[in-house]
Amino acid sequence: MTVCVLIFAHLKSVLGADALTLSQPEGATVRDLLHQLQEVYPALTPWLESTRVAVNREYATLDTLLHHGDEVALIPPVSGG
Amino acid sequence: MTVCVLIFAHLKSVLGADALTLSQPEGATVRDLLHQLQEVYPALTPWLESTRVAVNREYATLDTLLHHGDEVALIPPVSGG
Amino acid sequence: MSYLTREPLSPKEWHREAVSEHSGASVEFLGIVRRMEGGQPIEYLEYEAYEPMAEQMLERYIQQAQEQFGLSKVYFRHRLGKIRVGEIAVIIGVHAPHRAEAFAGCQFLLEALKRDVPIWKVRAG
Amino acid sequence: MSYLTREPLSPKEWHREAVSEHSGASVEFLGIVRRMEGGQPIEYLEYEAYEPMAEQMLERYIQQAQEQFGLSKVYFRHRLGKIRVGEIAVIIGVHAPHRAEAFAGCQFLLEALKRDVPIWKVRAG
Repeated sequence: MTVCVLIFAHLKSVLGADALTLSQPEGATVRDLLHQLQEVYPALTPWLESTRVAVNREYATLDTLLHHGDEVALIPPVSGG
Repeated sequence: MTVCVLIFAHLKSVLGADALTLSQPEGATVRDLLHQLQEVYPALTPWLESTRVAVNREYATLDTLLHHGDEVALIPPVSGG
Repeated sequence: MSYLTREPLSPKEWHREAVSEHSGASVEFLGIVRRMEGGQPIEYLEYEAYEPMAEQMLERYIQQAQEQFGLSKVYFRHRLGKIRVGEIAVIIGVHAPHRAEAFAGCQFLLEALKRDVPIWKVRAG
Repeated sequence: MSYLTREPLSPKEWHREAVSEHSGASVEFLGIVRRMEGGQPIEYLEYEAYEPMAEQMLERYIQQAQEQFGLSKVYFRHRLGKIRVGEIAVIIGVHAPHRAEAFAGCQFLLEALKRDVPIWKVRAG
């Protein structure tokens, strides 16, 4: 299956992209996806602790299961207002 | 000595006046003035507990000494805003 | 400085003033006359004040708020006389560098008004 | 309903709307771009958002605030893109029957924004 990963704020320059399309094995969770991203983008590691993940526009946990076509987003600490 | 007593809100109808000029003995305090008012206007009694007194536009205590020409005000509970 | 007026109030008046470069947060409170007062429908409330004392107390509380909360601007107006349902009885507007001080400063002034400033609702009709 | 915009914000817009007869208190927060940001003087801040998620979260928080605090009106706008010093980044305006709920409702929405809504300051210049 494939999922789309949206990237925001300073994480865009860390990953050098606004969005990625990633192929994931069936049964993959948010945790698995983050591990895969860390392997490809080691520079992401120090930012992960403060990064939340949304799946289909809702905050998700590390255990959230991914499905084909999901819209995943890496959400660094927000600073609106 | 004489002092002027200003009356506000519903106390105007209790006392039937907007302002009074009262003659006071030298050394009179706010407490003495309120006693004198109560004797002349017994209807004032139930209202006194919730009434504050200002002397020359500052909140005063029962022990505040009065002086000739003071502007005394009876301040029922405020309800601005 | 007069904080009391018999004219209609509008927040436009203080929004017209320039914003300081130090103002990161603006908080504005409007007190509005409601239809229901003491369980009864009304058309208006009438306010009176011990005006010189009220002005003096407001001046002092505003100075205190400016120092205590570091407010960069304060706008305060209370209307007297008859105020109809839906009209504004009081405007308290403050600017501060950050949101916490702006909310605290505005609420400090509102609580001081409600507790100490000699203004009264004297009639409803 | 769109809570995000790239146009300049003005509190005039929501003041134009009629006041409900149940509204006794109005509280408005404005977030304004300050000259000093992170100790440096700036000319502007630039904001971006994960727009569909931000809109959806704001919608939900606004509904929650209306129920929890009995708000009779909520106006919420956050500007995106470049915002110059002295200009408004966010307006949160609420009406409620009484002042305590109005302040609490406005602060609830502001804290939700600051904590959870995917909007970022991405550049200062």
